[in-house]
Amino acid sequence: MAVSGAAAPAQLPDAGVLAEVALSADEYRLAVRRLERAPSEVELGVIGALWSEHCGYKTSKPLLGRLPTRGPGVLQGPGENAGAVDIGEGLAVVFKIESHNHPSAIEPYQGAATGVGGILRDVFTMGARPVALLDSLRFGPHDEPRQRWLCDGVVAGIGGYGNCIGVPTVGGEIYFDDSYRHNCLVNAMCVGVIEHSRLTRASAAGPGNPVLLVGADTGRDGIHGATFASVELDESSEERRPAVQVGNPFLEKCLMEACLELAGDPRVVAVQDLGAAGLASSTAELAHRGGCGIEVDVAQVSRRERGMTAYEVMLSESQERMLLVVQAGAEDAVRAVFDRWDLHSDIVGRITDTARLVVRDGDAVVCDLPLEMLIDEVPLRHPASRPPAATPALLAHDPLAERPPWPAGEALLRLLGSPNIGSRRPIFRRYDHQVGDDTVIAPGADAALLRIKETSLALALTTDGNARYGVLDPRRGAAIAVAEAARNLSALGAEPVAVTNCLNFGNPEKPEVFWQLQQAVEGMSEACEALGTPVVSGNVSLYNDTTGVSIDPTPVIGMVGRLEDARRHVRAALAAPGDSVALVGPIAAELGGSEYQRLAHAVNAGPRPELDLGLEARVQALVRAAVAAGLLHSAHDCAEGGLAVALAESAILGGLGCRLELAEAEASGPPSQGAGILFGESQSRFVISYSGESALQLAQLAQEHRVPFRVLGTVGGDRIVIGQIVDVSLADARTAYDDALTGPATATVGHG
Amino acid sequence: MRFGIAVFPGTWSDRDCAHAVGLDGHQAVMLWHKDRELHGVDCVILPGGFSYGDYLRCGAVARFAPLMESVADFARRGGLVWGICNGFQILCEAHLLPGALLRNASLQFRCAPAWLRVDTTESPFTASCRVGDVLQIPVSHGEGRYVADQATLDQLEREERVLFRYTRPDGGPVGAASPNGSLRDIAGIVNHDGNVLGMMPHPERACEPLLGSADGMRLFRSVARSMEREGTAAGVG
Amino acid sequence: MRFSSEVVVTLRPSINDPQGLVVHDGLRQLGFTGVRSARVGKYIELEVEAADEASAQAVVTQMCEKLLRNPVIEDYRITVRPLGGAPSSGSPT
Amino acid sequence: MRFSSEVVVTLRPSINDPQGLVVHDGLRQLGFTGVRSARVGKYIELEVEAADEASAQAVVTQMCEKLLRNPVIEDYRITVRPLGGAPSSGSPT
Ligand SMILES: Nc1ncnc2c1ncn2[C@@H]1O[C@H](COP(=O)(O)OP(=O)(O)O)[C@@H](O)[C@H]1O
Ligand SMILES: [Mg+2]
Repeated sequence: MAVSGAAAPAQLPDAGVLAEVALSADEYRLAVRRLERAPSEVELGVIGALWSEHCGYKTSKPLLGRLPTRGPGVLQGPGENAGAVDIGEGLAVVFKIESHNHPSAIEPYQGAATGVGGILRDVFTMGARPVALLDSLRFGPHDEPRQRWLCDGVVAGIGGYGNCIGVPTVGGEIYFDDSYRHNCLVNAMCVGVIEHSRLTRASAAGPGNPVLLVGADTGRDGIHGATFASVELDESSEERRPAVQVGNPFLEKCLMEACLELAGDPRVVAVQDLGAAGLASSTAELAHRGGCGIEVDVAQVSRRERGMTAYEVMLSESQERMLLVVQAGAEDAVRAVFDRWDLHSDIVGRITDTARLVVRDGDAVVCDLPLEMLIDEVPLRHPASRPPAATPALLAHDPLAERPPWPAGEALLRLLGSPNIGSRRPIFRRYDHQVGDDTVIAPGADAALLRIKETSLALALTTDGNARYGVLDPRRGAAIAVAEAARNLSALGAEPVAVTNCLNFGNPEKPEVFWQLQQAVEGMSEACEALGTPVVSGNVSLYNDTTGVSIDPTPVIGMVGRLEDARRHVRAALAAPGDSVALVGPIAAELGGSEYQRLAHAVNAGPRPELDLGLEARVQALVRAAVAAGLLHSAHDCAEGGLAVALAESAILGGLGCRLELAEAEASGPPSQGAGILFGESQSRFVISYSGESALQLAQLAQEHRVPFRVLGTVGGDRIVIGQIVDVSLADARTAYDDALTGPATATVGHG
Repeated sequence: MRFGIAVFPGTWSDRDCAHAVGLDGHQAVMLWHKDRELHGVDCVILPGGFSYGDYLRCGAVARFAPLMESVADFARRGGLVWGICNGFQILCEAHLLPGALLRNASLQFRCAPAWLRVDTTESPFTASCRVGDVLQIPVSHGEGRYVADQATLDQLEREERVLFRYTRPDGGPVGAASPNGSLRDIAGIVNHDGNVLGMMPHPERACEPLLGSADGMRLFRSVARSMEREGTAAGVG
Repeated sequence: MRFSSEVVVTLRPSINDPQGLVVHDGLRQLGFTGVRSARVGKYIELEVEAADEASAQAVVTQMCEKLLRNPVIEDYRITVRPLGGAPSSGSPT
Repeated sequence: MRFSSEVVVTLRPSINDPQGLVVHDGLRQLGFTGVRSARVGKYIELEVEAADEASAQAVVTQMCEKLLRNPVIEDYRITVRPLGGAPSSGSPT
């Protein structure tokens, strides 16, 4: 077939053209060799998009193969729009996490909002009704007005989309750190539920079947968003930025309801959302998954703007659009469903048996490419790998040798008031976290808990990923992220089931960054294997760099857990005066990578916390068993701020004080020994409370699980007292905690 | 009894309301915005959500839906109409209730527990409550600041048409803890005839102890009981 | 004929305008100490087909009365001009 | 001197305007079939103290650049007039 607009094969397009589609000269030559001709303009755009890091995973694909993706309950692993896992009663949970870092850095509200819109589509594309959203955020230092402005815009955007569409935002996390000053991270996770029989795949079939494009008209939004996310930001990014995508959650709500009406309908062969690289990637992936070909006519695509070229229509990232393959003859019936929701639909093409992507613009063929080339033959990159030169010096640092600047009580209050620890209420109260009428445990606890109506089941949900450990050891850091996520689920009594992940890293062409990426995937894999939680979906966001500086390696873990009986859960809050308080897990003094170290010494150095995955699994099993047996009144895992902060949080949440003994914190040792015991972030630990009657049984359970178990003291009073070294009033602790994110210097500065 | 639940494009608490209604074995009948048929329901709920995206003004477009003509008619004939959140906004836009709901004073969306003091029980919506009861029912809205002119506010109070006010958990004045800055802490009002209620908080989210509160159930029970007492709204639906 | 119309919808002066207050404070914080007050409203740009300017003006007025403003809290102002031409103003409220 | 300034902030033409779409559809459903397009923006009314009209215009322009409009997606237009006087227009973007 003659493709119009093709250049002469011999010459290389000028550098500007290649840069626009983010192809290297070698990659361009490879394409020419493969096609035995020069690609047309449209073809070049399509190749650039599909061979981009964002769509083609050209750097990360070889690494992702390492992830454990199989397990007894896994119905759908990576490769589809989202992963799916069996949760019993004929139901599946469908979930995925995705980044919208680059767009959010440029326009925080719309960037975050469209990130939420995109991840919702990934879930309802599979036929599942979204039941929850979570958001994992990273910004620069909280006391800088620009960072607060960004954060405020991102939070408003997430709420703006989620609240409007009516899916509750039930969890997430937020950290402030220098590392993200020029590259904020905005990761959104969506969780849906569906009957197995209605699970829809994005795999085309049936040559001759029509292809329907449904939803918003196509505009010049975000053209080259995919390639944009695959290069570093620099000063000129403001200029090169694609027309910012503005989300329309109202339209997506209608689209979602219409798609859910059609879920499981045999007349619908396949459904694929339009995300990065718009029609180009969605048509190619849809057809290729089913081993088919596809032919589309851009002239049939409804447009928002006049004068759009075929190139622009194929690469537009206009939001709220869906592609459906429908059984021939059923077009009208399927379109009637969309009509009822006042959604526009166009028949834009049909499935073929050619294994090619053919794009017409009316009569002219403007693109004719083999799908294999676009998807299976993505030229992979194998960058050099090398640990950062600074690492040995960092690890040699002895955090316990530093002199603590504050007495322990004051340190505790400062930690509670840290923007990385204090109450997240100022954020989550801006999210509807209840719509759907399933939220048993709202944000503010270790994990969210959602009951599933008409069953006894509940889902526990969390996202986690502390990058500070990863700076010291990316492998261990990623493993800790998995362990901590699982710990948060176990804290409620839920059984961790499966994982989604977002790998947020710098420019992988730097050997140090690629090494971090390799290590992190390795660590994540080890932990997922040890804890029995396969990875069923994920996303990779590389090139989080500005002017050559990379973010800290930030793998974010989204985890889903299952609770057999929704009523059998515990919360983090201390529950009754007179209860005993105990620590499950080891006592150690590990300050490397801790929040205490950041606040007290403004460094991140020394050995990262140890992680014994076997112990981790046993500790969590013990807590789940204790919850199931009804032995606990509260459970809370120890995370940032260590044991003392975990105790204080349980006290604040419960409105009850406690009086505890912790001899190790008072014993003599290196200068920061006490701080290390109180605030060190040793892994595999929970603070629990329970009534006297359960004491014996608990101690026995701990022994059976071969887990250290240590009674610390009792609940009661209005102070938090730890031996002779901590004595703070509950009121002071609460004030510090509550005001951590609202303190002075509220940023009204900025645009919008 | 049968509760009709309006579904506009952008409505989302329709499903939650249907679930709440079903807890006591009542029937939920979904009413599509393009239809005019009310299917003989006893009470129409206009549920929460962002009808038409709440673009321009909340409820501004929804009030013109064909269904709303039937609902207005139903209300005029004495039928029970219960606007929750977006439903309250729609009722104000449709002038079935006085006043308007503006952006929260904080300019931020608020999803949080709220406490409502019941100010009158001379209403089918609160018949099973006692005056002064404090109900824990959550709010979830960005535009819930109730405003009306002085004369209207005075009239509402005089005619005991303020059903709910935001308070503290102990029933004391809410002050700066108001979720939205409503004038006179108004959370819910009825029309002159008492058969049309608009309230910003979400009773359908407070119908099961597992979800944190069952106080909202008392409103559904009030409606059911008063309907039983009066016989079904045969002459109305 | 094609007309372009601009509608400005503002909160009645008696209605508290927290958004305006935030803009006011924000501007002052940025050092714009000369700002005395700020109020925020809506701006709607319409393209309408009408026989002449007077009927364009009339139809946009009706749009405002029916949908674009809420009479309980808002006022409005309309400008209409033939596409490519000069504005003509009117303030019916 | 006291000036009254009106700022209109609109979405760039290529930016998607969901609000405008709903207003458009809403108007058509109400029978205003002559409406061809609708776009929604913001309107900000300011009172500023300035030495003369030119400096009032300059300072409001700065306010737009620094706070009132989002340069990534919005354009703006300014009108300034002495309080009680006649308008003077300028479109710096
Ligand atoms: N870090 C990862 N771990 C596991 N699976 C991943 C990861 N990154 C991407 N994937 C999988 O690769 C596929 C393509 O991802 P993506 O391009 O983000 O999908 P979409 O275009 O639907 O948003 C998905 O099935 C996704 O789950
Ligand atoms: Mg997808």
